[in-house]
Amino acid sequence: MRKLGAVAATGVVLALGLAAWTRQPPPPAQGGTISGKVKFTGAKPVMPKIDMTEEPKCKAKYTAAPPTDEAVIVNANGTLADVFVYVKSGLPASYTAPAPAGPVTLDQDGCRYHPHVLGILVGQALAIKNSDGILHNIKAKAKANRPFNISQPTVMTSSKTFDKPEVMVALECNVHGWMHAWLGVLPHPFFGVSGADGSFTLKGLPPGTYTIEAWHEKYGAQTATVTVAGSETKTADFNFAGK
Amino acid sequence: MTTVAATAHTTPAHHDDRSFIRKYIFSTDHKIIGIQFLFVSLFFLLIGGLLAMQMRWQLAYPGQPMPGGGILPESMAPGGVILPEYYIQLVTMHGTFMVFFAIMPLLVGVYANFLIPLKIGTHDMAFPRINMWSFWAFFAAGLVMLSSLFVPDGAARAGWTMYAPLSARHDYSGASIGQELWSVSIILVGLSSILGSLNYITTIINNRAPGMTWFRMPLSVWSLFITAILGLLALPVLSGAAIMLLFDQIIGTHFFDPAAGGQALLWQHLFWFFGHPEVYILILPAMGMVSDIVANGSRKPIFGYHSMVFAIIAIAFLGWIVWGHHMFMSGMNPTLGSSFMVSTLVIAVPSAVKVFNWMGTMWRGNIQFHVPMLNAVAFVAMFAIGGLSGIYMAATPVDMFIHDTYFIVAHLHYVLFGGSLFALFGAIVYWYPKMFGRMMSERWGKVHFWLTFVLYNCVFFPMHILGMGGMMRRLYDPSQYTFLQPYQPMNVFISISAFLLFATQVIFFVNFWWSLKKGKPAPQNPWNDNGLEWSLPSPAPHGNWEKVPTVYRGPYEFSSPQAAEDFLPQYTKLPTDREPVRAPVAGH
Amino acid sequence: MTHAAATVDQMLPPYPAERGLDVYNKKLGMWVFLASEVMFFAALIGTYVILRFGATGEWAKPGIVLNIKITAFNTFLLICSSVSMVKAYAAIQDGDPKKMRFWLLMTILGGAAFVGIQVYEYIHLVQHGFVPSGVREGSELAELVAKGTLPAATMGLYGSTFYTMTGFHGFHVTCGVISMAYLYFTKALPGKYTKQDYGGIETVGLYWHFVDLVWIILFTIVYLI
Amino acid sequence: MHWWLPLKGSTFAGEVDGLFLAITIITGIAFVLVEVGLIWFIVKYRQRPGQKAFYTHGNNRAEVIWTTIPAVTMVALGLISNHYWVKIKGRHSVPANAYPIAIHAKQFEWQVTYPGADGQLGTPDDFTVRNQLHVPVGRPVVVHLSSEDVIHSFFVPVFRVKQDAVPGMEINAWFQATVPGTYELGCAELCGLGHYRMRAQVVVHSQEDYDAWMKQAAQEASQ
Repeated sequence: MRKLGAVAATGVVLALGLAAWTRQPPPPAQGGTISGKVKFTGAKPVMPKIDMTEEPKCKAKYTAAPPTDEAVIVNANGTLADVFVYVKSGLPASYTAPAPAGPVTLDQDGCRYHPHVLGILVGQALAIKNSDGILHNIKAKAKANRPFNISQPTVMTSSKTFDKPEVMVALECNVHGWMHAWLGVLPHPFFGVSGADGSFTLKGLPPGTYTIEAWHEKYGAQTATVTVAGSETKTADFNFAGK
Repeated sequence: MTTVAATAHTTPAHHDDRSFIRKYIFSTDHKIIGIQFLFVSLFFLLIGGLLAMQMRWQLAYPGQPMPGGGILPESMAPGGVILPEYYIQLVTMHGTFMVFFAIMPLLVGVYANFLIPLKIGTHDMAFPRINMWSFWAFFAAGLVMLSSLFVPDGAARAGWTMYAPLSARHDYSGASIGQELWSVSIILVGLSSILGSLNYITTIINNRAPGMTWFRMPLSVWSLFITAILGLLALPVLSGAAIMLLFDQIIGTHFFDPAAGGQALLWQHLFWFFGHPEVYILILPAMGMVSDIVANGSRKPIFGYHSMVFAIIAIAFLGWIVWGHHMFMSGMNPTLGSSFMVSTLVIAVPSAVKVFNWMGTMWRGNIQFHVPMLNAVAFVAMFAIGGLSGIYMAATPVDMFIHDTYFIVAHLHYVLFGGSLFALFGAIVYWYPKMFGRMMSERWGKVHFWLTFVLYNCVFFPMHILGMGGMMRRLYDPSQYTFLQPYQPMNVFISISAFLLFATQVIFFVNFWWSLKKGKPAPQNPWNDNGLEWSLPSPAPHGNWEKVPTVYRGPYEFSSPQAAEDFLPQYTKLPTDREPVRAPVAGH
Repeated sequence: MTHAAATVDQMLPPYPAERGLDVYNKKLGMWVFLASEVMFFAALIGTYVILRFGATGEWAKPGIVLNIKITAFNTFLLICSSVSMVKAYAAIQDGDPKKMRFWLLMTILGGAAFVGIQVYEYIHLVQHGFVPSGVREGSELAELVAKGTLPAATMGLYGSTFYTMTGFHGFHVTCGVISMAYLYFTKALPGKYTKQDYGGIETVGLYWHFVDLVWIILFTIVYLI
Repeated sequence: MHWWLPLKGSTFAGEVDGLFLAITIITGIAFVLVEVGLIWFIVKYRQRPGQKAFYTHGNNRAEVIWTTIPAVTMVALGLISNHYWVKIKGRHSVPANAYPIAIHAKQFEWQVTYPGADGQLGTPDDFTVRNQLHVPVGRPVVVHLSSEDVIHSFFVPVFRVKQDAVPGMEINAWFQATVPGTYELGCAELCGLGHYRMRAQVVVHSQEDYDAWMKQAAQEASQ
């Protein structure tokens, strides 16, 4: 029985190897696309104001309106921003992600993280930038990855990478308790964050049936199943309800 | 170590055919072990000093690139600018290295090993092999601690007192392996000290030379004996606490984590139950050696020998019931605070007695200012300041203000640097001839002493003022507080003095190394002292005496009318002296 | 230890130094060492007492978590090994090395059995879900905690203190067994112990009785109350 | 920069400073005695050719004197200190009419919870402000200190008050501010890499100003 297993395993490895060897990697521009909108229904929650009196440098950056908490941002068109949408499962086992193009930047500006929600590839560099010139610390409360807690007392950039997929890694600054960011670490580039119009796009998907998940820091996660063939564009909308 | 090899036994008294490794590396000879401790702990003293210099740079010029800081990795000081997490590692490691790997081994590891058998008249320690293990456990501990600076996430960073739960949970401190290595290293230090202490105690109780009664022992031996008892009983508590801390860090126990039912103050109680006797471990041997040197320098018997002995014993006894004075502000029951305050104030009394007795010794003396004496007098003067400033924090209402401020930093450095380290500078010069057979340079010794004395006061005295201004300890950048900004010029002054003080120590180290090979060959008894060790050639040979000397009197018979010279060694038999009555040898 | 002392003796001529105590070095050294061991266990036991009586809420019930019967037998075994140690000591005092060897061997076996049973106990407890950090999720004990039979709040502390105290005691027993085995093979078997020279047996015996005493305290406070 | 202690900002600051001064006088006398004595002996009894030291092993009367004087002084100091200690930090020292404020320390911020209009904590009108401690002048304030994670220490130099905030414990510390103004509160116990930035503003208001501030802050917090 054990012998049979070993033979089978060898066979599978060989087959996979052969497949990988013969398969032409598809150019990323081709392939399917999933796009959609994240809608928001219900009462729009009021986010509390953040009092940045203790950091005059930061406070000075908000001349128009005082900064508010970023946990829920409902766009003018009734959509929800900062929702992390990604392919949770469904990619073929043979799929290999392209090498990351460059670092992903997380900027600390005005005592806030920009962006508030972001995604990154496994092994891709996260450039953590301090544009404020005052002390920030970045604590990554990772579980699958190695957690870290570093500080930036002045204008500077630090670099970190993540070895394992993890959705989501909570990032926070303990000097400014209101500063939170969320980082999704994935082994593939099929992720996006809903923007100011509440839309997202996942491009270049190989044909297949995918489970995609939309994650929001306050309203939790929702999933949808989408089948993509060729280079078609499919739509998947999500709907989060305010409480 | 090769230099030691070249000089330590230039004139072997009797044939010694052990191999190099047995002689100098895995040596069981108490003198070689003492010398091994000396070299290693002087190295760690240097490391501790280097760490302090980086801290002083940051405090004087916060956020500015440190000259030469560019060699430090990104995780410590990108572009030479010290990061807050590196700063608190510096704070932690400076304290740890200085307490556990510099002052404590210099006093106990070096001088208990070197002096006890020589001063009580025996061939070696009771358990030479255990003694060797004591050194190697210490050495391993030092390496582990040093390596922790270079592991991912850096070294331990919860202060040398390692207060839990900051130290117990990596998500609070941001450190990981470094924090665990600290615990491992401290467990090894504990093991080393326990092995050493049991050796010293057994040796002193059982292996004294004929005629060396308890009250003929030099005060250095008395203080080392009491220190060994403190070490024997205090270090296992630290080891136990460090083991629990390590378990909290690696196997998920919850001793010190209140989030899971543990108690944060438990660590402080365990740590300070060890920690306060430890404070006396760090000063008693210095007091003992200073007593020897002051009597020698004054050419006068020590004033009030018996009260000196009882003062040591009283300090050691009271040292066990004062640990709570580190915790007045910790939320401990205030009634306990009252009793700890009283015991703490009472412990000032034996310390005062000792200071007055040293002064009494100098009174109507014929004081010679050789380098050891200069350092010993500086010890008395500085220890007095350190002791007196301790009264402020013993008074609980005042402690409410100065606790965890630079006043404490000033106080502890007056005791540890002004006290222990000055005593050590004296002791190293004093017993150098008996270790290496050569004298250290007198002139450079004096230059080093005066520069150190002046600069040391420039560094640490202003810290009292900072503390009175309310400057907290372990601040990366005090200028973040508006009320501390006016004190910045003083921080700059302290830092510049500190850099000069550090540079001055180069003189000492060069003098030390240069004299190993080039120093004036030492006579048998260069200081005209009375101790048994001076009956041996310099350096003292392996096995010390062929036949141990007989002791006829106490160790401080200077200017005795019985002798023509101004000293009368313990081993000199005068016609009026009777042979000591020998008790039968015990047991097997 | 014995060996080290022997080195000294070869190196040094015997001399009639004035002795402080009528006890030879090795024995005095062991007493001194035991004083430090007392402090070590005092720290561990003191921690247990503080955590137990300072804990909010009910303390874990040893009767449910632990297998007391098997440990009671283990305790009996260790006490027996202390008795056999005394027998070995008495035998060599009487000048009967053969009898001494027998009883020393019995002591070693008793100690080894104690450690073996303790290892078995640990494996058993971990399988049940009792681990140093408290209760393992999804284990048998976790169900009891969920049912409220065992207090959730203090299980972590009980696991921490239980494994630390008994573990370090077990470590001490192991060290004792190793040193006795060493003495057995290097000294007892070659017949180096005589009526006049049995310091090694006496010294290791002191240690053994101490370890035994610590266990009786631990058994009482950790298992029984 | 002060060469002495900072502003006395609370009722017991004067007592603490007085004790500080008393200790300075006592230790000052001892300091002068020791250091001047040492210098005098160094100069007077320095080695001279042909001179021999006075051969003595000590003097019991001297020993008794310099054991007794420090002992009496220390015990007296202990009793005096204890008087103030019990008054300031004793278990029953918190005045009954003290105004309650809860401070929750967290890496690296002070979350100050005010009792709201009803003057009582634990009611729905409580509100929390970050890093700002506002207190009325001339009224005892009791701070209920707790900690989220590690040990922090609540330290307001002008009030001469310091108290560790220990996780798993709630500790009360009280003070009564006497001088209106703006001061600083700092963390005095190493609590991690942001320890040096764990500070807050302390504002001592007159009672009217305090009430006004409270009304406004409560309104802002409820938005």
